[in-house]
Amino acid sequence: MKKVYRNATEALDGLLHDGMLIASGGFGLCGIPELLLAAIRDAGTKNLVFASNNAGVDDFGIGILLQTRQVRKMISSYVGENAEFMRQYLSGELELEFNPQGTLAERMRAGGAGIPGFYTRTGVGTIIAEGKDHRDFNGQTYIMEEGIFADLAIIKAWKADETGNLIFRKTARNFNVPAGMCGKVCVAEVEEIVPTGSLDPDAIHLPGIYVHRIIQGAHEKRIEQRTVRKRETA
Amino acid sequence: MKKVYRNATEALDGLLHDGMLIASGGFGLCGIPELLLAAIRDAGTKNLVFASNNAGVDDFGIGILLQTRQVRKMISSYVGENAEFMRQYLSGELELEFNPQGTLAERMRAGGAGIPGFYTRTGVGTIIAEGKDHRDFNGQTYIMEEGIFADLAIIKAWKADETGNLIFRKTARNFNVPAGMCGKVCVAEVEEIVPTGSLDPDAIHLPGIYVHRIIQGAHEKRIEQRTVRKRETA
Amino acid sequence: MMQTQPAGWDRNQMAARAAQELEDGTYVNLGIGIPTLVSNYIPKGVQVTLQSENGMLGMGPFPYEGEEDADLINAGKQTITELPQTAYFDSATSFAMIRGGKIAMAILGAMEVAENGDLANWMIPGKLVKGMGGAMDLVAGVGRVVVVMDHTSKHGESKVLKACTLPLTGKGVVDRIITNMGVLDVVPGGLKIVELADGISEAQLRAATEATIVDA
Amino acid sequence: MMQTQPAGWDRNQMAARAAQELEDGTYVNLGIGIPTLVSNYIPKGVQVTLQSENGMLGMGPFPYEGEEDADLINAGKQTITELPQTAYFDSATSFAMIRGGKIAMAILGAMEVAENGDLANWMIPGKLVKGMGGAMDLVAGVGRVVVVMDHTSKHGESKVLKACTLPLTGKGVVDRIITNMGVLDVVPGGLKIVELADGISEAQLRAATEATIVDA
Repeated sequence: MKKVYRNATEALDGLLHDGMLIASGGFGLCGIPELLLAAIRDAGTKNLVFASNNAGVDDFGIGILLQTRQVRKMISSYVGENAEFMRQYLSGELELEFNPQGTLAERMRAGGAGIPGFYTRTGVGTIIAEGKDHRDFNGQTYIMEEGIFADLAIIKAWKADETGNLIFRKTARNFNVPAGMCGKVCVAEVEEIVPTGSLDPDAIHLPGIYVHRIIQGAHEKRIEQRTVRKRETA
Repeated sequence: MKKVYRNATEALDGLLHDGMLIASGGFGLCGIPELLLAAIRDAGTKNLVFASNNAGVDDFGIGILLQTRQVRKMISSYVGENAEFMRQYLSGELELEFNPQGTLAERMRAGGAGIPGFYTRTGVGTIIAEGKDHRDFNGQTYIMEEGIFADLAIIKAWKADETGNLIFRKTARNFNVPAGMCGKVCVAEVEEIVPTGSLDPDAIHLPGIYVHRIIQGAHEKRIEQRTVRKRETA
Repeated sequence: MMQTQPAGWDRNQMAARAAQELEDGTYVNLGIGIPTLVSNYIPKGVQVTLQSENGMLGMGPFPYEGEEDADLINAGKQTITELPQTAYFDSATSFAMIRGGKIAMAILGAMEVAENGDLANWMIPGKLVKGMGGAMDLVAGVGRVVVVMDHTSKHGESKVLKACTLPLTGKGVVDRIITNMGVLDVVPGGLKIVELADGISEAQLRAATEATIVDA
Repeated sequence: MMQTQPAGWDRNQMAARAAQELEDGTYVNLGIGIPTLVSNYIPKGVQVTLQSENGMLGMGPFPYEGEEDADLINAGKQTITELPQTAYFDSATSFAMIRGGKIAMAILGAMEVAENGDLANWMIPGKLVKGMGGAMDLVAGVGRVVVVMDHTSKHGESKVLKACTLPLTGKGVVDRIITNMGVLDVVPGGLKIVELADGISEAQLRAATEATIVDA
């Protein structure tokens, strides 16, 4: 079974359908599957539900799918960087389900781990807890959150081997691991595909069993907040 | 705060008390915290409850604490290698709580992740499910399992830096990560303590935040089943 | 009930038959005993990746003498080797992929199997109890469960039953049963004969089977 | 209610005061805004490791110009650097350590805080809603929550209240409040004054505080 595809469009062939739930990796614009998102825009798939920590910015990341009105609903923890998102949300064109960031990450991991529900203290006593099951453990109240089982996961890694073993770089790992775990099918875009055997087997971040299709591509890797300090002169 | 201690006895100083719950890493005799177990034997702490996948063999691993009658109860998935265990269990001297292996691993991770309960399909319809909460998700029945919150975690790693970042080697990683996560305090024994900055920050298996004390020592690393193949002669 | 025990397939033939179940490009978990032998019979052109639930994908063969590594064992605690595609992970991650349905198939041994797919393979009450290890997680989580077992006990009693008598490992979890006498599938209403072992007649298999056999 | 607004501490002085809360050898999470400034005032001899909830322990300062790395950002999406003790991990692992109580303290901003420790810092109904990010997990999971905020709104209304009016981030989660006017602790029955900011009298602080102030 060959996992390596030539480009994002071919890697998504047969996997897209209207109304599907897609889990996406990335935090802000860091480590987002930018090539796969562009291919989904080109495919024109509609009424998508995205589980993704953020919604990109107006012209990058999931933002490009908001411009084309392909997204019906977002499951996110923070969408503050996207003006178009706000416009569509406030006008009622877009549904939004806020999840605390850790709850969202754990819901994805849980889905990938065959766990349909788990208890957390996060959100107890807030609007997040409304309508959710409450239960006490050792005198503390917790709420139940459900695993996310996505139709498709799209993620971005640094390197892959040909069997789909992935490694990520620095904070670009973020949601890519839990998102990758929770998809029925997972497609990964990477900066470099290396021969099988060249990655350290002790240092694989997401084993190939989770990764069904891979593409190598050139990434823009846009920086959202460029903060620097001045070099002191000696 | 210095995390590096001179030996296992010093690293456990002030942490042991009768009747405590200890989570231990290791699978069979692979990756077990052999030096810390020996130090617990020497300390003579009694009525211990161990969450550990296995119970060692008669004269190695947790087995040495069975010989000295320091263990009141085991929470394990498989104890078939230990004859003394069987003797004490069948004579009623020792309590045993069987957990499916994946349930045990997830209970440890859950404890470390602040999750007091989660649902799993594992064990539904078996004696493992008796007395446990059942709940249906999407027409499937699941049971609730509880997180393990241990008083102490003892684990064995390959290398540590001075801040407690750990890396493991091959299949010796096993339960050491989830066990290390679920302890109020975690003590790690390693084969080598390396200077901070010499481990790849992208390849840390258990970040130092989980690891409170570290010792370096010489490990026997006993092999339980030596299986080999003959080298074909050319 | 006295009867001549029909032999049919031996252990290696059962393993070879089980190996026919393997699908190219999948991830598979092999239990201890006969299932371990399956790796010797993987058909040409079929690439499977073996998972070892103690924390490894891409399990290789036993090491050459003198190359054993205490840090590299399988779930049966045997020394093994790694392959180019090997990835290691911790036990929580290992069972996350098992419970999460990422393993296409498990091939496991059994003490008893029932016509409704119930499996008992971990405990005989009153005898020494060793534990279920990862078996309960595997049968609950993997896509397809194939059982490889002797059709009858040493005393000639059927181990393919209407209902299990031993404590269960999983309820309704078995998809296919491969015994020394043949291959049976769990289908609505009972078991369906898929194949007879060499030298075994359908009458012999039916006589040795307590479970309901339904016609296809 | 018209009154002269007493100034007290400025942003940097508040950050410096908050830095006094840091304990040697602990792991700490700093929120966006004034809390980020706290890292500039870590007392000598105190070693803390900063967690960034997007997947990093051991957060370093901003990079030198030209050394920005798109793969290395903090939870505020700002480019940062790593340190010798840095470890990276995924978001599920990051919040496992937060929810699991491994982070000793979080220093966070607030819109409102109440005398029972309730915190509101993520949402103003009817206005633009950006989301709670990781704040709800942090206040539910970390050992100690210190809030750094202005004592009053631009209109002079107290933000230290008997009860929050905005949707909560967490219930009964705040341990200590550091404002431009001083330091208050959440204790049974209300808030206790721990310290007054430079130039602030107890009477001024009491006048600017809606919450019940209890005597020590």
